[in-house]
Amino acid sequence: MVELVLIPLLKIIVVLNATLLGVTYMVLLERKVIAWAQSRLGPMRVGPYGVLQPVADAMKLMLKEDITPARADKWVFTLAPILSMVPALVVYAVIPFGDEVHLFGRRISLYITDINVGLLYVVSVTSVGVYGIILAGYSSNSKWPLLASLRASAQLISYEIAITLTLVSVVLMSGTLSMVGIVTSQASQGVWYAFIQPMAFVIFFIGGLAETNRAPFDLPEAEQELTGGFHTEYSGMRFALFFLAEYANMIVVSSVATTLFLGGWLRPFPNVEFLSFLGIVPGWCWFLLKSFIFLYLFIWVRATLPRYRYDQLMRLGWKVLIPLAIANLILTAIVKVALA
Amino acid sequence: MAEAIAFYVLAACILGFAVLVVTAKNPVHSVVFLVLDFLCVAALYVTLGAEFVAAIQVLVYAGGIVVLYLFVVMLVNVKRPPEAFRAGGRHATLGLALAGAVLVEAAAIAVWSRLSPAAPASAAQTLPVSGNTEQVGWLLYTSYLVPFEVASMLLLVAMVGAIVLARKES
Amino acid sequence: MSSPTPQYGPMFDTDELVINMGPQHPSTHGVLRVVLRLDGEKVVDADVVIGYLHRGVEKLSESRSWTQIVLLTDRLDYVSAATSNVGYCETVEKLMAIEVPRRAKYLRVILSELQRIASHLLWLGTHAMDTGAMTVFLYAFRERELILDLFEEYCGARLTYNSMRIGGLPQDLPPSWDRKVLEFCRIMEGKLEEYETLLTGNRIWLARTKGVGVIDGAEALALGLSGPPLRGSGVRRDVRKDEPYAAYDEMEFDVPLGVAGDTFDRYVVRMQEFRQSIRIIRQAMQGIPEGPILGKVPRLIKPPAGEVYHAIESPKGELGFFIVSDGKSTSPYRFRVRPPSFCNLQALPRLVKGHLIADVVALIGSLDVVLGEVDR
Amino acid sequence: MADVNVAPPAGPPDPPPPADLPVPAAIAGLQLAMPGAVLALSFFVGDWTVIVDRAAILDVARHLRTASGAAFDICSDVTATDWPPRPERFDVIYCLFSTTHRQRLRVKARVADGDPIDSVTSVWPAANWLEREVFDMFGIRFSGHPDLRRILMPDEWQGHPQRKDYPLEGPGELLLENPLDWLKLRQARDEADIE
Repeated sequence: MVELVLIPLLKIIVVLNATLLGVTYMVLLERKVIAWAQSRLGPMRVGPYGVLQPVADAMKLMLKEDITPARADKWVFTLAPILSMVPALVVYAVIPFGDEVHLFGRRISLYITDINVGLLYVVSVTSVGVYGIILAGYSSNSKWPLLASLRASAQLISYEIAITLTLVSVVLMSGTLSMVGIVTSQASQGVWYAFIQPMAFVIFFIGGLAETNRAPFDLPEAEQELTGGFHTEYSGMRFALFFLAEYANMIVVSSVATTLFLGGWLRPFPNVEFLSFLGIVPGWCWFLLKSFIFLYLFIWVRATLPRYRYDQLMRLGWKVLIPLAIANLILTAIVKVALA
Repeated sequence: MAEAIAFYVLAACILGFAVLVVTAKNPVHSVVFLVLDFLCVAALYVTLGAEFVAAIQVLVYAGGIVVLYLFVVMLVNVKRPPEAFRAGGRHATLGLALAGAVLVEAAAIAVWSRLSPAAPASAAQTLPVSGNTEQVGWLLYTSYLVPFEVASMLLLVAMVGAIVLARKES
Repeated sequence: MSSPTPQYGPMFDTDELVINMGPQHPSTHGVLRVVLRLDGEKVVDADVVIGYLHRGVEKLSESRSWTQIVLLTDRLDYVSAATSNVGYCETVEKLMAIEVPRRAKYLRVILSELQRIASHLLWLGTHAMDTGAMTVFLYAFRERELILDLFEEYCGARLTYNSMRIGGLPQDLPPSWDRKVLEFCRIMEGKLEEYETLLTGNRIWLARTKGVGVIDGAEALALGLSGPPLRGSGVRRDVRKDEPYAAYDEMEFDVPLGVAGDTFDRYVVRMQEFRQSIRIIRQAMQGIPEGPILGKVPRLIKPPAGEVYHAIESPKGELGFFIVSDGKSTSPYRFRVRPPSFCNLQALPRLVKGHLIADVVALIGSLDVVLGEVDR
Repeated sequence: MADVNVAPPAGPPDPPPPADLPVPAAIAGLQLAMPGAVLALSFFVGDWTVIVDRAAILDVARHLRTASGAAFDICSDVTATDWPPRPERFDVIYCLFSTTHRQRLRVKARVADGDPIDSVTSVWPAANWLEREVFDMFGIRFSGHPDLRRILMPDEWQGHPQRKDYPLEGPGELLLENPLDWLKLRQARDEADIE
């Protein structure tokens, strides 16, 4: 009973809470990092150096009036933020944060579950997240959100193709769809896939920016063009759900990229003997560190780059990333067959 | 026992959502119910041990095709007159006829599988690979290669056709 | 390919979407309202609706004394108050034939050029922000702050300076102000490199600005563009060169010109103008003569009857004042501002046609309008 | 503050140019090409002004735009002044600039209240909004203007604020006696439009 119910339940609780905490502090981190990039200080008022800012933000959002526009489709309007948030959280079920730890005399694996189609699960669950945005845009009964949701659906579907194609090249290397399996195969092959699949890695990163609506692909919520985009009409906790979903998705993309390309919980250069002293740092620390680097990149890019235009974004997706991803896939297949 | 409960609950959900898809007055609501329907179908696949098919079902249908449905429904702004919801008419007859045909087909399959019950299971067991994904892949690229290729050609032709139709005269 | 293509009817009824951009919109720089007719994201037609900030400055001036109007000109182009002050005071001086001391002329040049840099910094920041580059915005404001500090030290105000008097200036430079200005010029040159690193060579920036809102020189002239938007189309027109005022005839500077007349060229022209302004400030600082800062001005300002038009080159373009005096009262009979923002904004519907929504905000930014001046 | 005891002026002085001052080629060319159109010349603090016949304004504009000696390609400003005692109470003023000759010229035409004047938008598209503003502020109609609407004041505004007989404080109670009623009226009308 403990093995079957209690431990998974505990894991779910821990992961969900850690995620939500991580998401709120991700917001603070972004504000801080961007502020430093722009020679500002960022939030400084709530707590020392503003570390309690997320608490204040959460309180504010919860206490704010929750407004539903008069002619909105109320039913869908309420559903949309939930549809946006749930997939972002459900994905964490298959993310391997680490290998196994011994705790209270038990061997506990640092992932909620390891299913044999783990990667497909990630892709398919995140693909449902687009409904939140589309339905939010539609149900607000407002023109700017509608435009944003049209942009979003086209953008997310387009970049999903490129991302999925890069994932297939990784699967070709690992021979398994299981997230844990992909990490262990990187360990057994002695190399992170970022080094033997650099093209896929870059495409995945660019696609990841687009999938999470981050700059320079933040068109669905381009404040300067669409007055905030699909969540223009949302306020209070419902807006907060969209906001959290975006950051949760960023963490998902970072975690998946870490797992697939940066060896998950493995230490750097897992097959180099004289670096084995790095092994004293637990695996989950490496995982968090690598994900953090990714998240930092997300923020850095946002602070630096202007925004693409809609047609340029689609052109980049369809005429550059997808052909490159296909070429990379074919090349990977040929090399794999030739070596076998 | 648990499997049976899961099956009946999911089947009820599937049928319920299917009914809501056709009865919802707002086309966008219909599409939302369709998504939920597809998610339930995916869950049904999981209970059958076909995780790969379930994931593909969600990825392709719920995450891809229905998004496009929604896109179209939102764009063309269908406002059906109230008469459209009344029973009768040519469409209702056609619908009933199609439903009857599907029913007959399902019955035929049921009867046929009763007559030779072990055939499909043994096919899977004789495959040289194990694992859900591998088996699907193996079957697609060996026994069902020709239908698979024909289907992909058909999709390609449909795609080209759609582009030709949608392209504006320049 | 010669066979006639069959005519298909429309497969779906497509509607144009009419959407209101503004008057409350993050990228309309105030209270501009643009009614866009969209085909998808493409702009079919645009109608600019203005007047939300109309305060009747022209009517108001008819019941204010000549000296009080300097205050009102502060509130026209409120990010570039000093140039508006210069324009108004010079117009009245022309009307009254007042000789302005050379030192005052030099100071006017210095203040105008500092103001030009401040205004262009605001343009750069908001223009980049509109296209999503938020860091440039804060960098530009950081440097603008230095100029505001300089102005604060000079006249006590940071936005609405009231920094000119008819016949000269209200006060001489504060001690060591000139050193601070030169220090600012040195800092600014380095920062310009920083902005250009972030934008000029950036692929996304190029993609967003090149070929967007192209307008050739002849059409730009016909549409009444002036200032950097006109020079971006390659027309050599700068009031400072064509009809020199203050001490500009003694300054040596170039008029940067664009070639293609697109958003990128307008951007390049303004970036070059930063450098030219610094050049002018350095020359003026070096050559500034000693002497009085206020000419011989009667205690009661009461110009002779007549009409006068005088234009200066404000950061936005040709800022003209048309003033009619009846020679009897102590306030103008008619006070008319030729607002460059207003005339430049007129080209917006022409520029955005056929472009996407994202280009509309880029183009509003590229025209650099200030609604206080458009609506007056 | 305006001195209320002084009688309103009946018009601008328009001082004629001194006899020894040579007339610029552009103006001389205009006088030669269209002898009847130019009513008077004026020179004041270095600015040349041509006062032309209202009916001929479009031809004058076309000439000034195209003639090689004039080539006024920039229409800086179109504005007006109001001289209520005069029968032709408005002056419509065009401020022109030539980029080829680097010279300025003002053209003035007198218009009576209610009389239209030809729009010069066909010659200088820049005049479009400027003429709209003159219409908005003075109520001068420009015939042939493509889009003669109010521009700065609200569409439903009554009166023309820049006229001298328009009070500085606005029409006051006339329009805004009860702003809420007025808003409700407008809202009801807008909703009727949507239906």
